[in-house]
Amino acid sequence: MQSPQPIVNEFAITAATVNGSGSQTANMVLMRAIFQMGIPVSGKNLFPSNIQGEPTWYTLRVSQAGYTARPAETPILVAFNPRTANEDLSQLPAGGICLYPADGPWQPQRADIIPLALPVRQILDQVGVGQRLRPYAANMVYVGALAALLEIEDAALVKAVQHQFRGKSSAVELNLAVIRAAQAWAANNPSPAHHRFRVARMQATTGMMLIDGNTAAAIGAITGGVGVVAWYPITPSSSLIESLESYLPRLRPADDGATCAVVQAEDEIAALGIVIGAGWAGARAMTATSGPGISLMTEFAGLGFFAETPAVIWDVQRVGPSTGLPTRTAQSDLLSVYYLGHGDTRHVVLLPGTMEECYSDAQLAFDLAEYLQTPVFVLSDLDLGMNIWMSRPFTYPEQPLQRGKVLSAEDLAKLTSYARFADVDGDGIGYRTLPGNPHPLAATLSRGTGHNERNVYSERPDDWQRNMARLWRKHETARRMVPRPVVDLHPQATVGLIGFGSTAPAIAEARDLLAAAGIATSSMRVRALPLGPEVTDFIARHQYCVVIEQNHDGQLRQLLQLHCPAYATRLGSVAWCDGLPLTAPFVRDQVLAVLEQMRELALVTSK
Amino acid sequence: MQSPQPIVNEFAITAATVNGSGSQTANMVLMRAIFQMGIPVSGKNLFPSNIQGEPTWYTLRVSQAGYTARPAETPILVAFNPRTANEDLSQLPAGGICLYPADGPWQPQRADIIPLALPVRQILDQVGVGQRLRPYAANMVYVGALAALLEIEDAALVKAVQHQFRGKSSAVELNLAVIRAAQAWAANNPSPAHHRFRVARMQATTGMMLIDGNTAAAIGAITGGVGVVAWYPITPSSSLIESLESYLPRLRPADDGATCAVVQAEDEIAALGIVIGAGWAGARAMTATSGPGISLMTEFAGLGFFAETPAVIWDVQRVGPSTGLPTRTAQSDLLSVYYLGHGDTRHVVLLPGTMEECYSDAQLAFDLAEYLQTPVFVLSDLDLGMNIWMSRPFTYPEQPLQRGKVLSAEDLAKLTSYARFADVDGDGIGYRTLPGNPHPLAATLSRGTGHNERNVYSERPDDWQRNMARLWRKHETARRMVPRPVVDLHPQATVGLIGFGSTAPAIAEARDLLAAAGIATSSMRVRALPLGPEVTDFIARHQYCVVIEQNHDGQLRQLLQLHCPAYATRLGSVAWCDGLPLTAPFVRDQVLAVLEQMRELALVTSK
Amino acid sequence: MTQAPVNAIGLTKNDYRGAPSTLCAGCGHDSVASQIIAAAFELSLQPHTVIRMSGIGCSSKSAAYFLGRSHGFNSLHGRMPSVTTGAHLANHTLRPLAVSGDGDTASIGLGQFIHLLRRNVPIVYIVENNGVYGLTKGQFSATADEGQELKHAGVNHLPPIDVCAEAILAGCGFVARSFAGDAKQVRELIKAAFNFHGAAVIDVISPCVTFNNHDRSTKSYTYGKTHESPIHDISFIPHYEEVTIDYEPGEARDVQLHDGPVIRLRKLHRDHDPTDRMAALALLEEARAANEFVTGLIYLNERRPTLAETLGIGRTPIAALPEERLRPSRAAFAAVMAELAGE
Amino acid sequence: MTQAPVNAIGLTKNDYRGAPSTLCAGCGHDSVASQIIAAAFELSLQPHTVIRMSGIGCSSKSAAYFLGRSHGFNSLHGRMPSVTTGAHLANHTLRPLAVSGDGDTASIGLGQFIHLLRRNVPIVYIVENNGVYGLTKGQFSATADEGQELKHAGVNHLPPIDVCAEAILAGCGFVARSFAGDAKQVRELIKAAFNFHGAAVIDVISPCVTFNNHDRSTKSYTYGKTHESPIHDISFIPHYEEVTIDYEPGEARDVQLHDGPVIRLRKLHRDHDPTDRMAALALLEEARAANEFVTGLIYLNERRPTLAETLGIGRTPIAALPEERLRPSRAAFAAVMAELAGE
Ligand SMILES: Cc1ncc(C[n+]2csc(CCOP(=O)(O)OP(=O)(O)O)c2C)c(N)n1
Ligand SMILES: Cc1ncc(C[n+]2csc(CCOP(=O)(O)OP(=O)(O)O)c2C)c(N)n1
Ligand code: SF4
Ligand code: SF4
Ligand SMILES: [Mg+2]
Ligand SMILES: [Mg+2]
Repeated sequence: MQSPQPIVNEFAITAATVNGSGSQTANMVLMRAIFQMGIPVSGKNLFPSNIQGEPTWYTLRVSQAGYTARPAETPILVAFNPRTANEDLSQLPAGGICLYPADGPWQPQRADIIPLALPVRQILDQVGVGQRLRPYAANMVYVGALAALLEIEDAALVKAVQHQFRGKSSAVELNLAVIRAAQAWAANNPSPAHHRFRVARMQATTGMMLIDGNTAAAIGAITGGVGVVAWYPITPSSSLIESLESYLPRLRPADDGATCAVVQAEDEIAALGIVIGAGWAGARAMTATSGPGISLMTEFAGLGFFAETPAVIWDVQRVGPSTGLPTRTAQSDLLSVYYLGHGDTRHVVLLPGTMEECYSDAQLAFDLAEYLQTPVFVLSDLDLGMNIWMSRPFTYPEQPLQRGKVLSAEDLAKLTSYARFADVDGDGIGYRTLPGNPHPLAATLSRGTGHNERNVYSERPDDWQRNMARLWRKHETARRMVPRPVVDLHPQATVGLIGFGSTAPAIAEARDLLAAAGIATSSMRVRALPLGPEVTDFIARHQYCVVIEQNHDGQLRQLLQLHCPAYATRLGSVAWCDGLPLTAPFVRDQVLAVLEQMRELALVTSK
Repeated sequence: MQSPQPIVNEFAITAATVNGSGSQTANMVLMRAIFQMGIPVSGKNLFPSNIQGEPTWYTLRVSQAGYTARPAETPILVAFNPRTANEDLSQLPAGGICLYPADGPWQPQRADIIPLALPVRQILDQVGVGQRLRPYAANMVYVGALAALLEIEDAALVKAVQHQFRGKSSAVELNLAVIRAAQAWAANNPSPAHHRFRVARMQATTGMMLIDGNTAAAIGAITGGVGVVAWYPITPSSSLIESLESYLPRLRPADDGATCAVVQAEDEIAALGIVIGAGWAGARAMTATSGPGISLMTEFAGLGFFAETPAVIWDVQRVGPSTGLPTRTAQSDLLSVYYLGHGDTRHVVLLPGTMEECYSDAQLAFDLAEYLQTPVFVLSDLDLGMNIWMSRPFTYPEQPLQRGKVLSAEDLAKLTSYARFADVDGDGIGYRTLPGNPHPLAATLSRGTGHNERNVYSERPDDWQRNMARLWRKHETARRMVPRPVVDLHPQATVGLIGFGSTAPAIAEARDLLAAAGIATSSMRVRALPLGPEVTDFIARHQYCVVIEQNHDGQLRQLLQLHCPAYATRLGSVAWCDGLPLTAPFVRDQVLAVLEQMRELALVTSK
Repeated sequence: MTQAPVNAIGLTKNDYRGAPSTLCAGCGHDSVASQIIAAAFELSLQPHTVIRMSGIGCSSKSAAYFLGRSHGFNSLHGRMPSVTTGAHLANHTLRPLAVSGDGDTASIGLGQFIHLLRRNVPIVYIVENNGVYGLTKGQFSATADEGQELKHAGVNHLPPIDVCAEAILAGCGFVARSFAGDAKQVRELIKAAFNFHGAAVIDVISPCVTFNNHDRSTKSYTYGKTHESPIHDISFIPHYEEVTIDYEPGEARDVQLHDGPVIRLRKLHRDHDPTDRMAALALLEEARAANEFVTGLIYLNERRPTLAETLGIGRTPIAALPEERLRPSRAAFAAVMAELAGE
Repeated sequence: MTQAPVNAIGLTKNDYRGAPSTLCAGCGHDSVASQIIAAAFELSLQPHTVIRMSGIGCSSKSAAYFLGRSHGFNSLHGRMPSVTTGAHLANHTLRPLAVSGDGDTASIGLGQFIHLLRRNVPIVYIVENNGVYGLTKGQFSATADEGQELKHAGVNHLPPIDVCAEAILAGCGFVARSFAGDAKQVRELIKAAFNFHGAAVIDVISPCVTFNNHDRSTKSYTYGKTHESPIHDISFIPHYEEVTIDYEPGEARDVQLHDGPVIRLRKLHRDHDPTDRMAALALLEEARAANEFVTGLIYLNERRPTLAETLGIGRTPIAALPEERLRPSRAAFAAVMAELAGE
């Protein structure tokens, strides 16, 4: 092997470790340090559904081009888990670097890669790390070694460690000492691993922050006026609520009493029941869950829809069906959430794809739920919710809270009559009165049973039919109110790529790859259900549309086919779900394959 | 009014009464008596969701043409409920007959109808009915009066009363006495109501029986080898299980112990849990429920799909969303049942439309569930399940039970290795071993979490993806195995009518009405999901297809559009749900309107 | 024409009625509804401060038949507790009055029932217990007695769930049993429960005249009338100031509630200290073993904070907080953003 | 090389193991799994006659780590009881051995737990109780003690659910409490439970070393080791023939189970009659009030029929019935058809 020019700011590292060993902290230090140097980074944590002792992988991507999709290949491997090391090593491309503990049971056996044995024990001894902390500190050894190999700036490392161990100076010192010792060792032991990859300061992250989608959503909810939170723990949604609980005291200090009640319910049925009760009584209420919880919430979702109570439900998706893979990412609850409930139920669903959207949708969901008087679902996923992403800082909302059509006692006093479900404005939405309203006209008994305009129990066929027609009118109102798709039109493109949520980076990067292969594409990222006319326009503009999504059944494709039946056959499908975020080369290849199929089909049918 | 020729064997009667007053018995006697005369009959019971005291209506249709859809108009009204009498009367067409109690608080106030006041008290006095039985016996007065007006044969009346009060001779005598007294009174008091409608003996019901779909399903399940039944009461499904319990001792006597365990669970979650546990352990197990129960079963449905356990779930549909109208009929759970479960779940769904299909699907569902190792849903509805229909007697099954791919200890002894989910036959279906199998290779830990071919927990992306691909292969196997649609092609037709389930009679009658209006139609009744190639063929053959269904959202239409996207735009929709079974004139008018729209659209787009 | 009497806030009894009942004539649930109406009238409750909550069943339907001037939610089968919990959190100044059935509470709803009581949501929770599913026509519920027979459902072989014992175990501080035929006791218990600071459960045996009123049923009127054995004669005295000690020592005891009113328990046949948790459980257990139908205030303990108190909710209900309090200040928001940006 | 010892049916202890555990090193659930393996070995259970059942959680995962030669179902969170009920009905000759967590049983699963016991499905139900949700990383479960503190979750203000008391109320006839650190007691209880005719619940305090093992926690090893107060020394004696009376009167008592084996309870500090339901409830209530960690066989009563018996299921499991018995005879079928046709 000859020594090529170092590759600068465009590579990736995979750290294979054992979960519960603190390696996530080490990975975060590494990521943050490079981010501090102004270089775009992204990370994907692949962790097992257990607490301690099982294999885990972290992939850190460094990309001056700003790509943040999961990389298809990582030329640097930190092989700190002997159990998976052989398989991990087999994934390393030729010429890649493999860091591993010199004192461990495993050595890489490949001639076409560059091994680098790290004297972990010796470094920890040298720093004097005590017995209890050794397993954790061991991970800082690879951070230090990589800092040396990649030439990470010291100030950036310091800032990263300080941020990570915020407020615990002894921890900061200890970890920095390990990092520096490892750095010094690596600097003093030149090897072919040096100068192959390096980082170099940029200005691409100035003013940006690193955050996960669950935290973004939590801050959004707090800013959006959440008043009642009921939840039941489930991966990967738990950290949304836990983050909300941890930010609440700072953002909404309870000086005159708590302004938000957070209750861990006994299960997801109760969680949504509490949310619906709270929404009915006038608070902004939400829950967060994942697939199994969504399934359990089905009956209450139908009640919320039909009794017309606001509610916000975050579904941080993981891989299903059933318990599935709790710690892997998917986009496979789209259909079940949209239609959640028996007997003609349909919901409003927001589809955030960025940290800023997680933040803003958390607020918008409340505005919509209260305006539309209905449950609003927000579909995030493990990749968005639990991985760390770069983001611009969020902006403080400019609009006041939109609390919808609520009649106070004073409002009622001005009316001669009041019917809860009269469609006064023609948008399908009646006027609510909140419990506690003292006006004699205000009281009403909400219900999931058939009722007339005055919310009185009714089995009359005409009452039923009229009420359902109004609910569909309301659905049309929702269609106009939800966020428009994010469209990027390429003037020459005959091909449109369509997706939603966390696949955006892979699709964006795949467009560049397709362009390089001579195929110009437009793209549309759907932001909400129900789908609007812009969606049809985009599809109408493109001869071939390929819908890219992370589920097995092509669920968005199905909804698009139903939305514009006239174009049903021009919608190709790349539906893939194996628990890992998509990579750009995979998307490119699949799109090419689908296009070929569609072209052949078009040829055949045109003959 | 002049006196026209009497209308023979083609009319309908609506009895408006108070529920809990025993009027249902009277209506059944009337229906059965006319049926005994060889004349086709059908009945629709419209009852409230309470136990006693609320309005109820029974519509009995007499049709020598054999039409059994709900009639659009009923020229004979039995106005025995003063509370609704004015509105009931307003529905009576001009020239209609109104029977009402002479001694009640209400008299009809319309000049264009024929009133007939029945001296109820006097007749009951004359027969000497005791105080306790008077409210019930009162209803027999209108039976007797109608028997006289319509000229129902005495032998038929006697048989009907005997059948109704099986084994209770005092009840038979008393009720017959009331009927005859009323009959005599009517005969002695000629009125314009006489000789306007009458029945005349036919041979059209020879060898037929009257039965409701829930009873048919119960007998089918018992014949199909059901071993474990777990349920939670809910209208309109309860009578399916209650009927099963009542027929069990006769059909499967428990001489050596019960051969079927029936358990009332604490809720629907537990009911399906029990069924899945029992199916896993090797019994044919089923439950029956309705919309709210289906919603609660969502999580277990996903487990059954993914852990691949047989289960049979009857959904006797009522009007939703939410609690909706528990005692009205709908077909609105199609989408939610097909996709029941988060994260890419899909089910096999049978769609019976006749009494014989309720019977045979109850058996077929077990064969499919065990062969496919998956939950199988059967979608009935209140109209099918609780109303009384004519049917040919059921035939004893000719095939033995199909118990699917199960390996015994002896089978295993012949194998060198065994993997629960190996797709040995290429149909996506592995071989099961039942708990209790003593062979050391037999044991396996079933689970809803990700697993490999050997059913061992796995988070590997390739294991996940392979397993899902196999489950979809299995879905394709199901597609080939489920019943084909029932197709009636008209050689000249450019219009095809598509439906499923209990709307068949209305669609069949509407086809005759459309033919009379010069529009030839073919028809297809879909019998199951997933949809097969015959469905596409039918649609491909017809320029316009109209999908007629009793829900708000056009759910079958949606599934058809997804099934054949190439024809998505030729599928019109008549989706109507107000809780009442459809009538033929309504279907005709709606189909005409849809066709007009579609033709206009076609004109516009072809321009 | 005489005017209907008005209460302290000027309302007539009629103002506390609801829609006309659609239950069967004679249904126990209608008697309970009457006593709810009477209690609310006598307590001079402001209708808009009460919310009526229910699940699904004949019993739950009856929420429509009282307090028509109060908001309410007739929710899902077995899930009223969670909806009520949410309403309490959103507005803890409202007092939930709930009716449920034995199926709704003890079959499908058992888990929610127990967890509601653990959280001590200050609900007045009336179980209209008839041992059957009325609305679905006569199947057994989980409170049906062992060996009980029903026309269609046959014989019940499972032990009944005792909602009072469950309530005590769950930490509920006001647990009573009564009989729909004992109008006065039901009414006094409801009034006392309304003044209790915390969750209050009243298990009222409420005969289903259509499906479970035969003489051998322990949930029938006949059984109740002939077997009811009240442990004390209970009266609710609204203000302590009015209390006059008109009994001999040992004959009765007064229990004062935290806001001043008093529950007076005049001893009947047996000694029972309702503030002793173990004694309360023992009373239920003995009655069960002896097939006795014991009614009255079985357990009373007002010590636990309500859920809103546990969570530190302030005076203003969350539903009524102004925007300033529902949103972070700009400064607090900016500080968090700065921290996230690593500044 | 010495051979591993074999039991009465020629199996080694290894034959009762499962897959290697993926739980945290030191997790209490692994100790329980070891005792399940030991008990099954000592009882010479035929692996194929046992089914291992579980819900979701670290505890429920552990079903994979024992009895690898038995069929099993790792089902849904909180819903193992219903799946087990179904399996029992399909094949009542199989013996369900279930592991569950405190979240699985007392939070989401409370309703199913109680209803399972009411039906008396003959399950050995082990609650691996650590007061937290292990698998979702340390939230409180419904058995967490009032006032308990956890790192992330803060302070718990709700009273704990006592699964033993709930089990007794539900009619369960074998109710025990133990501690994962007390291997012998756990093992003997499991053996006794396996020989009990009906549902048996063993609530094992099983420390979560990762999220709830600090010294102030009542679910920690330290607390258990220093506070455990067994009410008796329990031994299981497989066949009554072997029983030798080796104790002074009053020192111990033998309880014979319906198939012959005996549970010997050697008295320690206190008198407790486990066959007295009220005494059992009182013991739990007193221990609760005094913050005592009482272990042992708390309640024993073998009188109730199992669900399969209640339903009159015959000898052959329903799952094994031949087609002749699963289908009506042609004659019976024809008779019903004739009747329906009104003949
Ligand atoms: C999820 C669900 N399952 C079943 C039903 C049907 N259902 C309605 S009321 C009822 C039982 C009511 O019994 P109970 O609570 O005792 O009330 P009661 O009618 O006896 O007063 C049932 C099972 C339902 N509405 N929802
Ligand atoms: C319906 C559903 N909700 C939530 C979860 C997430 N979940 C997995 S395990 C668990 C709690 C387990 O706690 P416990 O039963 O005490 O078991 P432990 O892990 O402590 O042994 C939860 C909430 C789930 N799998 N399914
Ligand atoms: S069925 Fe029973 S519970 Fe229902 S209203 Fe009638 S008497 Fe009451
Ligand atoms: S997290 Fe706790 S319960 Fe789970 S395996 Fe670790 S120690 Fe055991
Ligand atoms: Mg009841
Ligand atoms: Mg736990």
